[in-house]
Amino acid sequence: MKKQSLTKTMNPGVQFLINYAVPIIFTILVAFAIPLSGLSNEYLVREIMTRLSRDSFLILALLVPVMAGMGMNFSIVLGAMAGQIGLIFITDWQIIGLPGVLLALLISTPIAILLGYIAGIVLNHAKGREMVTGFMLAFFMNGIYQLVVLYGMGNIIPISNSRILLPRGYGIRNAISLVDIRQVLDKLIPLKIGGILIPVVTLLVIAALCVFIIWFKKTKLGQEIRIVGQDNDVARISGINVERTRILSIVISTVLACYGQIIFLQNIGNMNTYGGHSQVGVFAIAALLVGGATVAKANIPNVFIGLILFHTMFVVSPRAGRALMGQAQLGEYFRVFVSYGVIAFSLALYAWRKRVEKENERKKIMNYRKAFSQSSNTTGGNKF
Amino acid sequence: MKEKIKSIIESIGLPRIIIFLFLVLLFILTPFVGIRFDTSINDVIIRFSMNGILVLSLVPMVKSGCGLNFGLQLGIIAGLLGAVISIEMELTGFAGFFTAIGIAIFFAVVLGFLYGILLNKIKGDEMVVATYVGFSSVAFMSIMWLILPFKSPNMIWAYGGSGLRTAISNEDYWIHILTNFFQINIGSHINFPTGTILFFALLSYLVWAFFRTKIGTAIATTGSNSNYAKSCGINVDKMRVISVILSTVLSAIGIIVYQESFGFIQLYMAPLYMPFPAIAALLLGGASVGKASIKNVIIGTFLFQAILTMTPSILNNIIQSDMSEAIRMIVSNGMIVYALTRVVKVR
Amino acid sequence: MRKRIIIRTALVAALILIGIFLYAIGKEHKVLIDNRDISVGDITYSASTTYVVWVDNQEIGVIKKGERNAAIAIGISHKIVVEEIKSNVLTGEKHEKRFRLKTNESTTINIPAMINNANEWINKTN
Amino acid sequence: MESKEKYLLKIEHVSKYFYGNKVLKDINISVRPGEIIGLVGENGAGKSTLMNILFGDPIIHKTGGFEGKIIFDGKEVNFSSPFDAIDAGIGMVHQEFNLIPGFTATENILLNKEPTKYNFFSEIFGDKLNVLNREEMKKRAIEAIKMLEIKLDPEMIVKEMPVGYKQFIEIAREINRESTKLLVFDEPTAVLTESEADIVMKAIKKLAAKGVSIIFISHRLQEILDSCDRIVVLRDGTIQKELIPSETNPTEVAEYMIGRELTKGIWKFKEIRKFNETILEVNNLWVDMTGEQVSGVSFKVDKGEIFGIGGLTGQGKLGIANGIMGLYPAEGEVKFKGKSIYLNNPKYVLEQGMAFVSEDRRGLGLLLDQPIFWNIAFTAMQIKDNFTKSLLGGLIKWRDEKAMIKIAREHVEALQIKCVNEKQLARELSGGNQQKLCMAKVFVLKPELIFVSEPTRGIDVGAKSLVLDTLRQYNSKYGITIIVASSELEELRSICERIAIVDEGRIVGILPSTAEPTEFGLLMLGKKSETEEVCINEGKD
Repeated sequence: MKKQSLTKTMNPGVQFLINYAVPIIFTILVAFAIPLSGLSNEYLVREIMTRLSRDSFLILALLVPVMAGMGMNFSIVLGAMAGQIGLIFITDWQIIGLPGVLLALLISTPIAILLGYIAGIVLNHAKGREMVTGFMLAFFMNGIYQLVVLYGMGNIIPISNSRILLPRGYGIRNAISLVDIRQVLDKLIPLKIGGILIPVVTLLVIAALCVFIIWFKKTKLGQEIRIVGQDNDVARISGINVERTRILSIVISTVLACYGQIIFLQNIGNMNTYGGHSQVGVFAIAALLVGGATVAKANIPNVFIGLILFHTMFVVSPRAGRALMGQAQLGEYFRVFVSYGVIAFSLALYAWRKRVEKENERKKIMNYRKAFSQSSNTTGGNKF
Repeated sequence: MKEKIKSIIESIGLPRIIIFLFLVLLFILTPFVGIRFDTSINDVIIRFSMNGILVLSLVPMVKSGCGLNFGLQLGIIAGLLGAVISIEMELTGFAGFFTAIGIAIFFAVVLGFLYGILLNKIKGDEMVVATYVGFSSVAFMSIMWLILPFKSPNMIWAYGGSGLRTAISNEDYWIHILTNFFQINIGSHINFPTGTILFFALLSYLVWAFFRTKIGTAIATTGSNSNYAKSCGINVDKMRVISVILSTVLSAIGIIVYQESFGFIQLYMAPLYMPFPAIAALLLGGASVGKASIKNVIIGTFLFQAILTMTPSILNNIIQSDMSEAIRMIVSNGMIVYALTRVVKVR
Repeated sequence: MRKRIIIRTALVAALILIGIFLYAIGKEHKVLIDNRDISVGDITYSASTTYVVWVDNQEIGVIKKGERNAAIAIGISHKIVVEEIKSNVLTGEKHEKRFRLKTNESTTINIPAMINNANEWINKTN
Repeated sequence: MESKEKYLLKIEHVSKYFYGNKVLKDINISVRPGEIIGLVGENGAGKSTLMNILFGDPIIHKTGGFEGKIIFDGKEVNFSSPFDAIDAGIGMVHQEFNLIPGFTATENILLNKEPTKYNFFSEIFGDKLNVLNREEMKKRAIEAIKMLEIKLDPEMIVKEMPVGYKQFIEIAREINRESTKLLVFDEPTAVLTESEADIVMKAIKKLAAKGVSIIFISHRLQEILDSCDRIVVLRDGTIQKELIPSETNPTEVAEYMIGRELTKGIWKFKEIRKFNETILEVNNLWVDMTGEQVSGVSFKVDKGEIFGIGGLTGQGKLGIANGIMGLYPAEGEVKFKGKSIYLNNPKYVLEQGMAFVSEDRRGLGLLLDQPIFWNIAFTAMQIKDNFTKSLLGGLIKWRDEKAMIKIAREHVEALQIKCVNEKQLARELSGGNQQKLCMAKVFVLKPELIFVSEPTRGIDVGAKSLVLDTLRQYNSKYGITIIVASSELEELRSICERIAIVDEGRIVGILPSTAEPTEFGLLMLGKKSETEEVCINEGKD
């Protein structure tokens, strides 16, 4: 009882601190780490600009499933796989430059749709534990991906380019050079401000995606996804096909992640065939959570705040680690720790708050009922 | 008839049947590809003895309704601390081994207690939070391995600098202390690790016995129907914490036994993905998110390790390429996905 | 509804066409450039000097007598320009040829034949 | 003469079987346009089945359809899903809110009926990619709100509204469609305060005045009498009577609802016992149990008494026991044997000597996948340390299965639980035997007071009387005080000394079980007993 009254009288300041605990901690962390790292502002800005153009698409891909109440979509890894398969094909065919990137987007779309559909069905069977299931599904599909790419390609799936095939004649090499499409999007319209390259077209594409997401929320489907996200039962009673809507939201997310991965890799310029995608989910989700999003609520500002904070930390922590402890390795571990830790912390905080809020809501209604009963007692109380 | 077959398949679970048939196929193929059957069996037994306790450690948490312990790494960390401290103390033989276990239990109780409290605060989301608590604690410990002031020359980098090595040999301390205990050699290819198996049997018996006590009974009831348990006056939260501590302690012991057999203490990111094969083995043995028994542990560990051992050698011989990594991923993670989509909400 | 089916079919068709189009315009072709003697029937065009070569306005480099160089050309239609160098000085004497390549073709171009407008200046292979 | 009149809805000779039981028998109801029909009946009288038939609920078709005809708007209809019924112009306002709390009033009123604006993407991806037409939505919401003649900001977030307004949104949602001709209200005022209920009732009358026909289901008799044109009373699947409010009175309605046969009385004790020691005193108890809220009840129970708690489903009679036993959050003062009891602590309450046979037998009462002896002995093992062997000086408490089986055998015999042996799984027993098992579990604890909720729900007739006999027997033999909560008044009257009737979370009256059934009926229908005070005083003596 006493504990409950404590939570009830929580003042707005404390409430704010709890709501934004993750971004606040991160801001402080970054504020300390930047001077420690001794990196120049210009360097930092350039790095952040690169990462902004590289990663924001992937993070934006997470928004729709959150809207649908399915939490953080750990299975965006599937989208990344689709994107990589597209890139493998264009590399094999030796399609280069902007047409190559566009063609990769085009071929990987149906693959992403298919994978998203499968993920949607699986997640529908695991209502209430979408996140852990999506996470395991990504691992599982990673095995399938390996089977297809490492054993199927060049065997069953025709791949002939010896530059990407393993010497044994089938299977794709561990690393593929994407030098022919490297930064074609970023440098399509060259613009430099103060020595920093601005990837104009990539940023435009990202802006277009933001506009799309805002627009999408206003469509009928967007509204249905929001309804499903708020309450499955009410949605069902009002005639919405809940399962289908949930699958659609995962499909959209997977396709966006697929594009995101292609944009990411064209910026990097080479591809780690078997490892490139596996961490995509973790980093995107960690960044989004750092931006103040929760499992149930995420918006575009969260994406960009999170991206900037998270990646600043990423850039500075090895240097800060070396300055602090004399070991760069420490910084490396630190950023792994932070990536995982921020997810653990945010998810736990949210789950805990959900319980507390439910309890508070219950108390509120109880008090309301009590208050009403008192007032009706004092005014006579008799109904008839 | 068709219905009956369908219901049998449903009750055993399609993936289990597929995996089992796959395994049978592997065994049938063994003689044809020129692999000695007895060496394969020996490998399976050795691996079984290495991993059995880690799989066993999952049981208490499943039984109490906390679900699959995706945060197994916490116990592993306790075990690593025990092993490393015991080596730092220069203890060898059984003394070293049991000191390691003793220290590990101490850390496991502390970590398990905190972990249990956390899991109580987030009921319903245990598995996803546990996964990332496990991951982040491994990363955190990696930092610790770098900065903790260990001195033993067997453990720190030879060329100076601080921090522990990524893999520390326990050869001079307590390697194979259980494995070689009353080891039985059948022919030249089967070396039965009597001590390890006995130790596993002992712990299994203790877990079984625990669930025959009053408190164990209460924990099992909490898991099968927490509302019922509450109505019987059981402190559900407390029972869950106890089960989490028990799981953590067992996994701490489990990793030390693993190292004893393996010969190396692997630090840093090595424990990162350790929960998944253990969980997959348990599920393969017939457990589900809400139900597990010692029988599941034994069958599951055996089947899972059999696949892990047989696949690479046999497939290598047949198709001249090592697909075992992909198959391992598909089998273990597929099993987990299957179990997660089968969850019937425990009341 | 009918309208919708038409629009959707058209869209799918358009996407496939765009795909083919992208394939065509993005496909890279290997272009080998020879500055060697070539005999066509009775006539022999002999390489006598050094050239600077551009393919699709991209400088490939200097090819001395008897040497071969390789270039990557993207897309379908291409242009090759060679300029004579004599005693390390660009003479300003340029020769230009256009050629088209199908998706899977690569090609060898012989400069002496090209300068002399012989039909055999280009040799396409799959 | 009637045939000349124009009816919107005619239900003709409708009957329905559920697994061989006839739950509706030859129902005839006709509704004119703009008419308000009140539907009254106890739980299980057939109200919801009738509405399910009208709405074409899939469960009706799955269980073999129904007999008879339904004519709506001049055409015979047999809807295959509620959505068809809605399309035809029948709407339903539910008791619980099907609203999205985080959405605005407008969004909720037009939930999944949002008007959209065309855009080209819909040609590719389907109509769902049309953008919502916010202005049109707002316009339609305002229209619907206007029709109810209430003041409501269409842009307000539902979460921030008073409860009563949420009900308006439910109603507005149903009437925003042009086609709505008939609206069914299922207990629309159940969760509302009186002033809020008044506004809802006014709105309903206005709708009727505009030509919408209304079927109004409520247990608040006064509301029905005040606003309906006709009242249909259902009991046991048949229409008892159609009444005109101006020509009837509450007593008559209650009589038809409860039935006259009960008047004969079925009191089975030889005499009304007198007690002189209070064992349980409850003051201003509040329990937060979903669907069974208790809002400040006070009562006293004497040692050795059998005390009944009756009332319609969902009014809170089950919440009292669940609250005291600590299964749902409770507040208030409970004194047991003169000593104040901590609430919200099941273990403590059990240790004090109270025990509970839950209404949720399969969920809370039993471990279905465990054997009988386990079920019987488990609670006692945990609470009283029975059936354990101490090893290592009490450090380890080993489960003593022999002792468990022994005690189980005793109780299986005493309660005549039909089973193969004590090791049979609880799941395999019949409903009646499961109930006995629940009781055995409680008796093993040797409690001084037991709560029994819905002791005969879902068990067959023969087993019913056995269960009740057992209760009575333990009461007289061991002097255990028993508090029974049941929806079946007849059952309560057969074993209890006194019966409290709960309505909307409060005790509206405590009557001796010898009182006239109509009096109980009136209490259930929200009419406060005039003899209430007297009764409570009687109890105190």
